[in-house]
Amino acid sequence: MSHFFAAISLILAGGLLSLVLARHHVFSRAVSAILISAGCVWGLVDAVAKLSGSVIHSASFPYLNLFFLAFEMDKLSVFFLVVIFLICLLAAVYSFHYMDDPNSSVKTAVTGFFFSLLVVSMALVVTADNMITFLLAWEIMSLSSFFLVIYNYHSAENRKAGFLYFVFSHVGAMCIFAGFGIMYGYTGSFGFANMALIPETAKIIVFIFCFIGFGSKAGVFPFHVWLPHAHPAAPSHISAVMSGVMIKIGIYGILRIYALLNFHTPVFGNLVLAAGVISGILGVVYALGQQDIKRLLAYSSIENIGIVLIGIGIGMIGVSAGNPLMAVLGFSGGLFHVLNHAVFKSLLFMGAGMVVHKTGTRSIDALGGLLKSMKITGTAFIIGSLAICGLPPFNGFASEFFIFMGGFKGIALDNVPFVMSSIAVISLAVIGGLALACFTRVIGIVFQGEPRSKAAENKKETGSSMLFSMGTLAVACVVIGIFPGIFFKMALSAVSALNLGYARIPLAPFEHIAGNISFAALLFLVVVLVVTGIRSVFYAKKPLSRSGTWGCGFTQPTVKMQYTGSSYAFDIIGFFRAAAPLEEDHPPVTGRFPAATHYKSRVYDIAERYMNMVAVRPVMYLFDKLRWIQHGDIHLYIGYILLAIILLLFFI
Amino acid sequence: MVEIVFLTPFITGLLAFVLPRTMGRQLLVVTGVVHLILSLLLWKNRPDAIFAGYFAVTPEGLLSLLVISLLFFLISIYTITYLKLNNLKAENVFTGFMLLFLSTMTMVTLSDHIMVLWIAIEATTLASAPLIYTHRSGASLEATWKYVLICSVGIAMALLGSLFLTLAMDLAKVDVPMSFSALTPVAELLDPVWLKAGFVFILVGYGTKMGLAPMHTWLPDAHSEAPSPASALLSGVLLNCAYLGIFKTNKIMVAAGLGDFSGTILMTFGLISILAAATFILKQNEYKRMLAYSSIENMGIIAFGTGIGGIGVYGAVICMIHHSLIKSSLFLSSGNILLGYGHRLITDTGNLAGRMPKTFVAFFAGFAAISGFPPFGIFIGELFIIVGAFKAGHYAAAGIFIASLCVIFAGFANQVMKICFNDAPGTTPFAEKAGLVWPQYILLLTSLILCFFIPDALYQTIVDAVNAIGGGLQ
Amino acid sequence: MESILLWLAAVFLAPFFSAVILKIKAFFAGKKGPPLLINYYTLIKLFKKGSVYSKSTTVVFKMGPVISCATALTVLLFLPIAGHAPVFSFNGDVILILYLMGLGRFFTIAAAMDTASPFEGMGAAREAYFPIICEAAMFMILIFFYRMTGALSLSAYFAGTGSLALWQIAGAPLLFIVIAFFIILLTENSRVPVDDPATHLELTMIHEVMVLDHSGPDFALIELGSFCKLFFYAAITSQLMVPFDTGLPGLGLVLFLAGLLIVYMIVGVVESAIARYRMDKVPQFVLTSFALAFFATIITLELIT
Amino acid sequence: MILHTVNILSSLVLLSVLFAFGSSRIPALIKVIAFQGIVVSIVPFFIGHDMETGGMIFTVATLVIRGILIPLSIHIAIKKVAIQRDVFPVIGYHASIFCGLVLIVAATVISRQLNIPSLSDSRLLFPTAISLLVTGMFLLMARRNAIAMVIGYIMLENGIYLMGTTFSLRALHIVEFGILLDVLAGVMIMAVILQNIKQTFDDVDTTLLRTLKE
Repeated sequence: MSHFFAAISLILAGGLLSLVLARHHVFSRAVSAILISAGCVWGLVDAVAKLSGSVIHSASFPYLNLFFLAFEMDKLSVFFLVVIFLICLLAAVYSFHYMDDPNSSVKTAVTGFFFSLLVVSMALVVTADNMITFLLAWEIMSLSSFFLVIYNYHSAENRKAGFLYFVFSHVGAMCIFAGFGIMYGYTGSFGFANMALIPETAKIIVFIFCFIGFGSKAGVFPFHVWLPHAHPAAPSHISAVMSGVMIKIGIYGILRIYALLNFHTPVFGNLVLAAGVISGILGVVYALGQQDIKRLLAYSSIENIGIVLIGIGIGMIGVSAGNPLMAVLGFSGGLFHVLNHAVFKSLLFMGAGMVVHKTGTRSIDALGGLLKSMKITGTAFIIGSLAICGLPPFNGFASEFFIFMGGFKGIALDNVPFVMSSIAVISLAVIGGLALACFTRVIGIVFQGEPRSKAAENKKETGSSMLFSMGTLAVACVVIGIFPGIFFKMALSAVSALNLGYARIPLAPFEHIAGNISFAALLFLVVVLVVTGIRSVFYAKKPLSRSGTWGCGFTQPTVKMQYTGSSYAFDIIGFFRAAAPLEEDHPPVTGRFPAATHYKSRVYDIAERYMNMVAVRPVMYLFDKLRWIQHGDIHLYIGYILLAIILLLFFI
Repeated sequence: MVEIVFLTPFITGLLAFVLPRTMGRQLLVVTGVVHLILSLLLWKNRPDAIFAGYFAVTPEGLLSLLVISLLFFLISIYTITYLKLNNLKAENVFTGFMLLFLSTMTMVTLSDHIMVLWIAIEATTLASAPLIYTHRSGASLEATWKYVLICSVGIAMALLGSLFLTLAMDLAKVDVPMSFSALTPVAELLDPVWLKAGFVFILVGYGTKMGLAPMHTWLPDAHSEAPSPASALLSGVLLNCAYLGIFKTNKIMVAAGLGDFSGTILMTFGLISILAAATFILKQNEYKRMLAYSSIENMGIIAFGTGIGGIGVYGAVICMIHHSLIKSSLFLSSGNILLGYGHRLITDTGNLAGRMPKTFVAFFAGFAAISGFPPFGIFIGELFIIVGAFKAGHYAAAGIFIASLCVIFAGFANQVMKICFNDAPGTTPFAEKAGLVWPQYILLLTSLILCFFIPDALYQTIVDAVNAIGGGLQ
Repeated sequence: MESILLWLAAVFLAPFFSAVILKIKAFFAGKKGPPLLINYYTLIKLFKKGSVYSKSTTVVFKMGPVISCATALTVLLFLPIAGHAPVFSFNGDVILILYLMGLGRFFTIAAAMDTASPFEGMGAAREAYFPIICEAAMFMILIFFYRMTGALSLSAYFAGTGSLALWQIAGAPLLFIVIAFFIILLTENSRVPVDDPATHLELTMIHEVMVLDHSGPDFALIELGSFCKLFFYAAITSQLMVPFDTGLPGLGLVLFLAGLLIVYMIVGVVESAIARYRMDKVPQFVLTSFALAFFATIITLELIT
Repeated sequence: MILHTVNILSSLVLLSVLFAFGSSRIPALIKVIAFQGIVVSIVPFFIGHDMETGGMIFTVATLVIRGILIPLSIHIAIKKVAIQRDVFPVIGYHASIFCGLVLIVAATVISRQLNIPSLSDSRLLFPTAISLLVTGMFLLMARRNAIAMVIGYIMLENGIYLMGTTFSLRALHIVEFGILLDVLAGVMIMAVILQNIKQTFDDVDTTLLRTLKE
């Protein structure tokens, strides 16, 4: 594993140097970006190499005299390492031109440092091989990402975001502590080794605790409340990493625990699948309701985590129902979607970052027509949107296709598995449709039509490094979409590390499916080419004139008349009003010469509301009631002492 | 030659009263250095006491002694700058009592005789009372009054408890010197009923001093009113000294086979303290009080861990060491905040990150450390305590423990983020002198290093201390 | 080879069948109505013309027609016509087909949003909304078919004796499926009662309003695409309605065409009989198809297990 | 057993306890604690502790400190600050006296329960110690006057000392002396605080000392 450690130490060095050189703005940015990306490349190459190899690498260092910091790189870890290093590499490159505010050079340097720390800690989490190591890396990951969220602490909402994130990550960590504690209680050692030996009821409790803990990091509904606040608050390349990679570490945790417990009860599968379905649908519905482009993307991350969980849930159900093909399809589909989502979500966040960076606003309804002035960004963003809607021939479709195949395998079963997998299939379809609505909305409002405000008018896209990262990711979306085979193999090899008890997974059927996908994609491209050809034939030397849009008889159209994002989403939100209450505020127009009026609407997240009502308020109330005990009167203070003694004397 | 370690600061303390005002500052540092060297020597070659039977070198005592002298040394460095910046009327009284305080605490760590321990602990109360009253304000007077009275009454209970121990010896016709080291081997001979009674009284008595709820009531007042270096000492080491008394008594209990009894009581008090801390941290609007309550929380954690036994005790000791390091650094930073903003209320502060970056780093790092984030040691301690609780099968207790830790973290984080990031009311620049930040940095650095690497000698000492009460890692 | 011929035939006949609908409507309105070849005339006319593009539009606007037409053509490639094996087919092609149609929709919507016209935006919003429920229903039907056949390709359902086999296994629930599928047909192809292609008030349109700004060959491509799409759904419906697999190919083809004509006629009848629903009633209408498919599946559970 | 000196002394102390419950004036209370101090420090003479020189010296020292120095320091404190001499009872005097009676009975009963050797001939001693103790607690909790509270603390200490003398036969005088010094220092510090309280708040009513809370 020496390569691995060399890589992460290189990354860490980049972070530290950026702190040391904080005073020289450009220099420190350059150094940190170069070192970090170099480290990422190294790690990526190493990981890819290990992916093909069969030997499991491990290392361990003595820690606190009689414990060990143990690391192990099995296929699952390596798969996630590939994702981590790939995305972080591009994010680091992107950051060079993105963090170009010379007035906040120190803050930039600090961001660089914590970014490198985040990358390293994530890499360590996925390679950790005992509880101490895992929790150590996990907590450092939470802490460093917190500092990245709080980057721009001058705005109150970012502070709130940071606070929420801090609390949620700590509570989540505590749940994991509890889960591990129970395991320790049975095994009596911090090692992951003999975790499969604990009794089954304990296994279920442990899994539930860990699922809550990891789920709160992954943004599973209803533990996602922090996510839509925190991800927009961070700088965009950080949002890309957090949404693209960090939340996947939660998925990794769930998979790892599942593999370690090695207990194939249907409970796990149904639990995970249900969570996935809920997060998937509600995530995209809320995304549809957002005004802030980065919040929208954050919610859509929740949706995609839902899809991943649906895949994994199908896999677990497949295992418990003894249907290997279904199991492998589900797991590998989920893992494949982890990779794909990492690619297109970070692409989208980077695109959004460019938009925000240039226009200075995150409100969708203030933008418009950016595709004309930001060609590359717009194109990349459109490709990303197509991918995230799971449309062929892009990578999102590939992974969803595998999950569908797994789901349909489950439909051949009976009773609960049948019901669950039908739900999975239907909800996948619905999610797809909603995602389409959501992202046509983003594209249509932000990049097309006419600018809705001064902010959006002819803003040029600059920053070669930013464009490079986006371009690379966009190309990746297409390539993976057309040739999913090799990339899917990575996911498949990761599945082999889940010790599902299948001797070795045959490649043939999956290669066949992948082949079908690429065949269909190519076929479609051919047809498109043909049609384009026909079109160009018909347009050969024809007069093409340009004029205003047909206003349907209205002669003075203005940009204000364009359809807004809110109205675009209105009907669909209305359909889900039970889960996504929509609050409107518009004073009615009165009189013959009505005064100026306005319309405000916002969609509420029920989880957020209920968290307040169910968790926060009661606790506050309880502790408020308790506060009288410290009322400043010394007589009663002495009374407490006496009381304590008297009470204790009863137990003698 | 054990006694010299606490006699030195005693003499210099008396000296400080007669020396001119500002001489005391240098005296503090000098004594700190000497004390550090002496205790390191003590640690290296464990000598016998002249008054054997009264004093002895025990592993748990050594641990707290090392912590004390390291802390005192760093705090004394801080104090120089602190005293330069705000001139106290009776400065040499302050320095003098600081030194006496040091000597009494050292005496606690070295005393072996039950009654001597009591004397030493009571003496710490008396030596620290004037420190709390340094500012001569009505509030500080009230704090001092409560501190002295409540602690004296509490510690009187401890005296009663010690008497019960002697009674337990009488009834069992055990005739050994009344020292912990002599009693522990013959513990199972002692009369169990009076032994339990003694433990209960001693727990409540020293628990008052340690700040276990519901006897903690004096603690927030005293810590918030005392000048920051004094608060740092109070919270960093005084509480440990009181804990030492309970620890030693618990040793006897365990040896007498009453470990479950004492363990249960300790766990209960620990949980109550944590809950009490949660209650008041949640809406606390005074940062020094908030830190004080967090001390109560940590004392609760330590008591809880001690009660669990097994790996929990190891965790408790680790928590004790790191809590001392971190909490004292936090109190010193809070002193800087007070200097910078001139207000005790959190609502009057803000934007610490922008206005006092150096202090911000120390303060926030301290906060992260105290709430159990790596790479600081409390993380390991809490982890061991939690897993220990589950291992011992106290599921409900562990649940409450974890839940209340979450609540406390929420409240603490809320307040700290207000201090650090909220928009500041004013923008008076504040020059952070090196002397005001480096002690904190060193303290935190120590905690950070100890989180990853514990020297074998120190580790051995910890293990000796832990094994004495059936603790340990297997 | 012959399947390719059939495919070409389908592409070329699609406009004709759409004209049937117009005829029927005219008949019910007591008019003579346009000639049956009207659609060919329009297409040719459009292909001859040049185009006017809105200043607000970008390349996406030009891609819209191409992609939507291409998707329709690709989809037809997977469709077994008159019981013959389709040109291409693999396990899971149904999912591909549904998502290809999604792709087409994506670009139609994008092209509409590209024009910055409020009306087209309105249409786009509806176009994004209703198909969500359709897809749910489609997948419900798919689940049904999968329960029946254990395969995920149209050819498995409709090629050769496939559809007949379906009837033999589960006759009664299949009736539900036919109705459900017909409802989806109406919605997906924006026919009455979901949308009225013949209305003249942009506010009430869905599909027509989205293509307002297209002209010339672009518009022709769109039209062709929609004809093919309608043909696709109609073909499947007719397969379900006329599943008989006679040995001799000629007869089979005839039956198929007959079924096709019937479907188009029914569409025409529906258009003349029912008025367009209010927009907020449409979801319920579509949900009924989902419910039907759902019930069908539940019943089959009884039949099979 | 009958007319044993110790029992006489103890009963006297019990009387003083009752008096302490009832009295409303600080000086009276001071006299009470002075008396109790003297008594508790001479008790060892009569319960057969071996009286070698060390013991003698120690007893005398105790007598001086408990009987004279401690009350004196409080007395001086009051003189210095000329406090109006009321104890501000939280619980009324009659109720207090009743409490006292109940308490003494309870103490006697309890000490019957616990069989403690070396109390064979002086039955009253243990109850006395307990009641002293609890009276101290009572004063601490039921009197708002700061001085009364300090007096309560002293009474508590006396009680503990008495209890100690009753059953710790191997009293290491040096240790006991240390304890004594601690108590003395404590009381002196309290006296100083009392003066400061008087100067700062111009009163010793502890209801003024309730600003620090939560």
